[in-house]
Amino acid sequence: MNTATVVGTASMGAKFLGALVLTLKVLIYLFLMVMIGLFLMGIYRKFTARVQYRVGPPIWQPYIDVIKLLSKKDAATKNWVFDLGVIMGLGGPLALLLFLPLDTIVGLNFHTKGDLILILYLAVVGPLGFALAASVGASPWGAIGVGRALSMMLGYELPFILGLLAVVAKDGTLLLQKVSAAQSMWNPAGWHYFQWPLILAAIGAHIALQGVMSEKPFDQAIAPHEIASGIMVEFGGKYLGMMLLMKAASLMAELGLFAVFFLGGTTAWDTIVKIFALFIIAISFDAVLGRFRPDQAFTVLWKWPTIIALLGLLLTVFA
Amino acid sequence: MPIRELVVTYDFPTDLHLGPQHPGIHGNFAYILKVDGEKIIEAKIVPGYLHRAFEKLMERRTWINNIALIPRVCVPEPDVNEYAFNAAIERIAGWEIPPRAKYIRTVVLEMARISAYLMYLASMGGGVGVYPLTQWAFGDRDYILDLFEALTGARVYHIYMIAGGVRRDIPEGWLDKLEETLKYLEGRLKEYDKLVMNSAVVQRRLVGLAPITPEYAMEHGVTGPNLRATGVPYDLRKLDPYAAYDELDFEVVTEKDGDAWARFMVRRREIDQSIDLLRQLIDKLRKDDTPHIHQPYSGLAFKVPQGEAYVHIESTKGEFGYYVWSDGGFNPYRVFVRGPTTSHAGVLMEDIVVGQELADFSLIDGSFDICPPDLDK
Amino acid sequence: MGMLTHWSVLTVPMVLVLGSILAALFGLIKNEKAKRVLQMISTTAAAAFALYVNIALVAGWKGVPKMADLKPFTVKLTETLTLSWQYYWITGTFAILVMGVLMFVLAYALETFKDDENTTPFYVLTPLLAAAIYMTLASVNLIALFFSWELMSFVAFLMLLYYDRTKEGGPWLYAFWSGVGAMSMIAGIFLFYLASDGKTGFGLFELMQTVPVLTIKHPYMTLAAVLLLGVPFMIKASIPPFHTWAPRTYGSTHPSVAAFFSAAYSKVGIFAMLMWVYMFVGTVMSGKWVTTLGANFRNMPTAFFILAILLAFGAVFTSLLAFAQKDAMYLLAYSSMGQLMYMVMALVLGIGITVGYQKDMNVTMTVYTLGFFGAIYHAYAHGVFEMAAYMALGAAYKRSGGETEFNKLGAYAHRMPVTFFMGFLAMLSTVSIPLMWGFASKYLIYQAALYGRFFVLSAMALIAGTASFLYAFRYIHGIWWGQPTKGYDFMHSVKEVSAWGIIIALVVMGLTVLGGAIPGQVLNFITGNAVNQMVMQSAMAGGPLLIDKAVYMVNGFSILHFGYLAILFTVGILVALLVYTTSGGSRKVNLDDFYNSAEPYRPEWQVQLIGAFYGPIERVIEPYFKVSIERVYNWLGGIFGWFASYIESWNTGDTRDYTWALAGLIVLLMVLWVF
Amino acid sequence: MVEWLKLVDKARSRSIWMLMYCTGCGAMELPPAMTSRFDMERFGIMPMATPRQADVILVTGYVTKKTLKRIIYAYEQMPAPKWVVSHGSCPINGGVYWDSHATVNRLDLFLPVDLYVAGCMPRAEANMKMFTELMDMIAKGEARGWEEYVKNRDYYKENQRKLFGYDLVFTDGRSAL
Amino acid sequence: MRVEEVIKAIQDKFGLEVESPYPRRLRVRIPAEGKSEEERRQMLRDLLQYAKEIGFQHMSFITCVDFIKDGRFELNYGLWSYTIPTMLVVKYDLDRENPKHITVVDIWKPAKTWEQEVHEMFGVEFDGNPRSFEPYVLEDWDSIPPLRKDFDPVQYLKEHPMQGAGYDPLPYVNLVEKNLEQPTVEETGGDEGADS
Repeated sequence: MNTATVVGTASMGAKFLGALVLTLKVLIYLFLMVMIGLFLMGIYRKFTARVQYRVGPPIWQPYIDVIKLLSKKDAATKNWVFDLGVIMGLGGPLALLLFLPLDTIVGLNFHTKGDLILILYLAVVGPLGFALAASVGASPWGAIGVGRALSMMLGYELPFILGLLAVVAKDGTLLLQKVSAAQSMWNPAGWHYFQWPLILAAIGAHIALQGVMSEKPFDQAIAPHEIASGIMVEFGGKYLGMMLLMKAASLMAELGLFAVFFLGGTTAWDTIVKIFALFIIAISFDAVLGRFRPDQAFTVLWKWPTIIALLGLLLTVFA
Repeated sequence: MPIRELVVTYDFPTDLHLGPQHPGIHGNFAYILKVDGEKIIEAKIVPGYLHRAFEKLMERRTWINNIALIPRVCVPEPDVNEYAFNAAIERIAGWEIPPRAKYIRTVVLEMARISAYLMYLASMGGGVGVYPLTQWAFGDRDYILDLFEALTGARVYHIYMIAGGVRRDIPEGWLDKLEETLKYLEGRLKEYDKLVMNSAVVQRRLVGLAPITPEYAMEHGVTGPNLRATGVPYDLRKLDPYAAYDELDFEVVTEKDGDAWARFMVRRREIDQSIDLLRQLIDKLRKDDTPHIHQPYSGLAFKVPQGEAYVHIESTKGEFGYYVWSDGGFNPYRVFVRGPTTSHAGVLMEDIVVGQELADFSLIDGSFDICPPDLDK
Repeated sequence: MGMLTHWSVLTVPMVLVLGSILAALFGLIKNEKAKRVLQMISTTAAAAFALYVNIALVAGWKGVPKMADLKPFTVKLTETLTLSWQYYWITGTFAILVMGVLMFVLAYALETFKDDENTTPFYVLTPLLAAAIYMTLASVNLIALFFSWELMSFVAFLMLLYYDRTKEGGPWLYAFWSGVGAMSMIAGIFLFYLASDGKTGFGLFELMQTVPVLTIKHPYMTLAAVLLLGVPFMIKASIPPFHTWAPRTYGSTHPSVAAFFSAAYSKVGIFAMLMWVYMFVGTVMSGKWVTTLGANFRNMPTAFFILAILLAFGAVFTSLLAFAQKDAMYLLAYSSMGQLMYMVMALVLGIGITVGYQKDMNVTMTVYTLGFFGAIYHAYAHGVFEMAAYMALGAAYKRSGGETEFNKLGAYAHRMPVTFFMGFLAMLSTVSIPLMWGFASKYLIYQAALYGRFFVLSAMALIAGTASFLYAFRYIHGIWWGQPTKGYDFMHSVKEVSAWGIIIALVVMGLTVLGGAIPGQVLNFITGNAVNQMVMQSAMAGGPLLIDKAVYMVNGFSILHFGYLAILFTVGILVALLVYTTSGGSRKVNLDDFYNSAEPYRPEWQVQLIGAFYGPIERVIEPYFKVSIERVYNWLGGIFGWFASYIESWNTGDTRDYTWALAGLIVLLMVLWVF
Repeated sequence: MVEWLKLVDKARSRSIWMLMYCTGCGAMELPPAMTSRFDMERFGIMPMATPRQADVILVTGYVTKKTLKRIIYAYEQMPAPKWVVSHGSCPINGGVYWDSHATVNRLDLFLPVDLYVAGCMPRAEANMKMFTELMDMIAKGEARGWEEYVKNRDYYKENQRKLFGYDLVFTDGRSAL
Repeated sequence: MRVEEVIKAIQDKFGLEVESPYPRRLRVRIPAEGKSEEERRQMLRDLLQYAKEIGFQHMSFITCVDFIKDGRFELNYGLWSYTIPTMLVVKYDLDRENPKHITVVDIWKPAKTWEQEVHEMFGVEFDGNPRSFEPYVLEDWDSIPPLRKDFDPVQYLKEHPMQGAGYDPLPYVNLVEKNLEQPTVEETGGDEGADS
């Protein structure tokens, strides 16, 4: 609708300037989101350390880790397609972030274009990129890791989608902007999370969210004891750094999506606050729970969260 | 014509190396697995990464030198080696050690048992993913290492028992500190139970994992807590009492169905049993004041009369024994170290792992408490 | 270009037949290489001409007369029974796809045929099959449809018979099901003839008008006729419950044959289903059936809603089956079955909703044509990416010496990068990654489902999409990456595809991205004047606008301005590239230097993990696959044991017997006519 | 471009990732250093599962011939700025197993060792001191062991060939597809 | 079943004299003279089978001692019974030059790893147990089995300088000869030596 405003009818120079400002805004926005994501991971390590009776690293430890990893001299790669996979892996979530309402932080309005189907299929690009890289890495452990990550994806995708579709059923629209418009920003009563038929869908999706973010008890993909950190087996220096950045970006994206759909995240700041709240809840589960076996996790995910979310959906549609 | 619907077996095994450097392996040990996707078809052990040929080195050292060497055989529980070797020398030479030395040796053995079992809880916590259990267990284990340091001067390799008794008597106030630590540990163990007992994830992962029957266990040379987990009350401290165990009264801890959860619970309840034994020993030590050592020899080189003796005791891993041959010289003629992992890893693991999931391999390996150094020696 | 004036429907088939005759003649040349190249050139040229003509007709380019004034071709058997073929808009749309796939498959075939395989039958029969398909698409009355349908099945059966790679009875299963289809089509046509007591003709479009009238007169007979007529269409489009033949047939042939079959030949089933759904709508919405089958179940006739749910379940089940397969051909077979079910579900959604709203008469049901055009666009997407996946597999098949099992392939991409990228983009499109053709088409289908308020249905469709992600990775890891299962020395002998193959691969890759980058324009081009034709016919029938092109352009793709998507997607990739270039260096490492728990690699180990790494969830979902339709058929087959053995003995594998059967059917027809 | 910043050495020192490989008996004192009492993670030190992700490899105690081959293989799989720390006296002169036919008495003939830690099994406090010492060396840029291995690679390879009797080459050219 | 009954049972069945040097310890030796190699092996296997029937449930170990002076390997089979509870050690002598022997892995499963170890450390071949010929603990071993008395590790290190730290290890002092001058326990008369 408003593509015209960007590529205005003004002279060539103004148009070029507009494009430059836009790219700068986009770069700043992505940088900010990744920084907040890394900050979240810093809180995660501090939180789990304190649960485990120890001091734990400083909160800015992930920034140091990323700098160290990106400055490694000769990370091993098998084939240029390995690098392509990693670039695609990081590019996916970054592109996804542009469609979330978080981008009002720098005054962009791409999020008006984002709708649920695009978000769901853009979220797949990141894992697919790293899956390709792990496959090129040709280590059997890498293949098992990817196999588990994809099985888990099949596992948590069903309840998560059912939950989101319940919201789409209630608001009758796929556009994120309209969904957040249908909810109030700060008053919990206005959030979909606490409205009657939707609370079931929200609970189902919330359990699945634990799998989406691959926190325990559904973190089979990188289970160190069983498959030596699965997918990340062949990722050295800068490839591991880019994977950390991807983890940070997708953390913001997944939690942002959930916040928009169930907690009414409209502008950037309130969504970030809600993301923090969701993150604290998630890591408190992660700190104390164990890890299911892949088939147990799949059965658990396709049983209780799916039933609850389906109930929520059916009640919304028919009641 | 096979209906090509869901093909679950691929008859295309892959050679997977749970090799020396793998977070799922406890210690420097390796398995070569033939795997079909995540199902294990066949397993073979590859030992020898920690082989230092102890038995050859012991023949080249005098009796007293060996006592400095043998704690390094089994790292998680070094005192087991010291006791067995010294008991064998005393049995060949026919020396009778004073009761106080017996009590002190039993205290050291029971404390080593608690520290080894805490390490077991830590490794099981890591396998299931409950990392707080790992952190807490290792953290609390350090209190016992501090007690060892106060008693013997070293945290892990104590070199405290020598032929005829123990090197030093118990320092002042040590028994009170021991009592205090035991009370602290009991409080902490309740926290562990909250973390593990009613956690659905841990129950689902461990209950029913690799169950074994008593006949299967004895046929495959399974000893120690793994055997007691199958339901038979066989504990060498009761059947073949050594040190001061015949003077202590305790019940042999057993579980019923012999799966990973039963093995976990046997060890968890044996920590309580050790705490109770230590309390009895503290009372006995406070009343007894005989000398801490009977040393019928002078200097560091003494001869042991010609003869042979086999002493085996109940270590946390299983039956741990020393068979010592002496030809009357200053050096032992031949020493054979009987480690429990030789049967556990070589015979049991290769047989029980077939058909299990790869995700459970590290848990099964941990639940049997496989400790590679006493296989490689 | 004088001769262009007297164009007729038969021009394209004639050219194709000419191409195949040429290929047959070239078959006699002794020098194998020259023979193959000549055959390829002749048939590809014919296919290219056919493609050009169809595109020109649809787009209305100068060199070709208007679509309407193409002379129809009619054969008069008796005064009432005439076979007539005519070119109209739906023929053009599907013909472009079929001829396009034909051209690429024929051009790429040299890369997929091993040296010892005989290519002559392929080059002779494929153009014939394409010609038969063209005739089916152009047939305007049932008798013509039946004749070209049988011709098509017969040629396809011959191809399957000749290229039976795994000897698992694929062709015979296909023959059996084609026979069933033929018989039920005969019965359907016979009943129609009875219901309309011979007066009306059998034009497909006429039927759409006459069927409602017939239902009122003879409700049971017409319904039976339509259902019987539907059976062969469902078989061809491999819709449950008639889908069991497809995996074994596609899986046991040569990759190039399977490429043409699943990419183009199955689209005839989709065309037929499209026609059939119109007829079925006619019966369901009129006469006695309105209350039962036609009862409006959430703005959709109940019969269609049940069919849509059945198809959604079918899509999920086939996708779950696909990732558990041991053989790449079977994986692609199940994957294409899943995609076909998507299309028919979209078709049913599109048509169903249109009719549902027609009853309300208040809303011009233009907005819900998303499903209808989503189906057509997904047919194109599937045509392109399935062909690409099979071609890439074919190239690996030739270089691996005839292997298609995952256990025997691996690490071919190191030696064949361009072919890998063709397969990779095909898989990206299967998984419907944004900016791919698959995404644009599925985007339409999901909108149809979601705006039609079928939430459980779209949830199942999304799960089938996620399951497609699993088998896409298995295809990529099994064939192209991972460790070579035949050892490193063998891999040094593998060479990249020839220059000609690379050109085709690049073009095909361009196609998979073209459909996703500018979807609105491509869909408009393919179904260019579709709207006018549809509008014209429905206006005659007095109904409101059936389809309004502007609507799908506005609603379909406009919500998500695909230009935006392309820019933002590249911005994300560029930022990632920026991070990649500014960070530290990297060193190339050999293939046997991988993490093996610090155990140095030794050649006698087999370290390619391609067994059941989805094993855990396969074991979880296996119990739910106990009840399967195939087992029901086999059980039925067992019961008619004597009948089956009789057919077995009758099927001497000699083509002459089959022609006798055909002749017998035609005689039966003649008898009917007289009676 | 990132290389010359002083920040990088600081970052490398504050985020050392240790290869989770207990080669000898010294590994018994690493878990207390990792867990709640001594907690090395507050310095940013984390045990990592595979050599690709690790920066430092700890040779904890005696080195048998069989283990040394795997240590060298893991060392060569690690990305560039990597360091080797050897625990106890066994890797220096054989220690208590000086006369054993299975152990290798001197490690630095085969791998460039950056730091030695005293103690026949160094205590947990000694491990913490080792980590802080390693962090200072890296911050000041003194830990140059990996350049040593690159510069006179044939010296190390020659020693390894003499020890094992065959060339320790882990990947022959055949797999360079 | 009591210890005495076990001793009587073995004496009756096999005519072997069972001695009990320490509480809960029994020793029996398969006699070397008078019987052919085959008969002794059969007696050994029968004895191990019979022990399994009368209540010995656990094979604790199989080990070997190299008596180089009288040129024989002495194999010790350690069986433990939880029910009696006692340990029976069966001794079997082998000629040192060509130590060929039969396996007992079909009677006792744990014998697999013990025989593998004895084969690698002493060179005793157990025919019938293929796994015992595989390398167990040593890798690329190029000398005589290491636990034999005539193998000198320091000499081995001299031949492999790289392993022996690249320089001549401490001069080897044969402690046995050196100790001859040490005052024996009897002369020093007990305690006062303790603190010297």
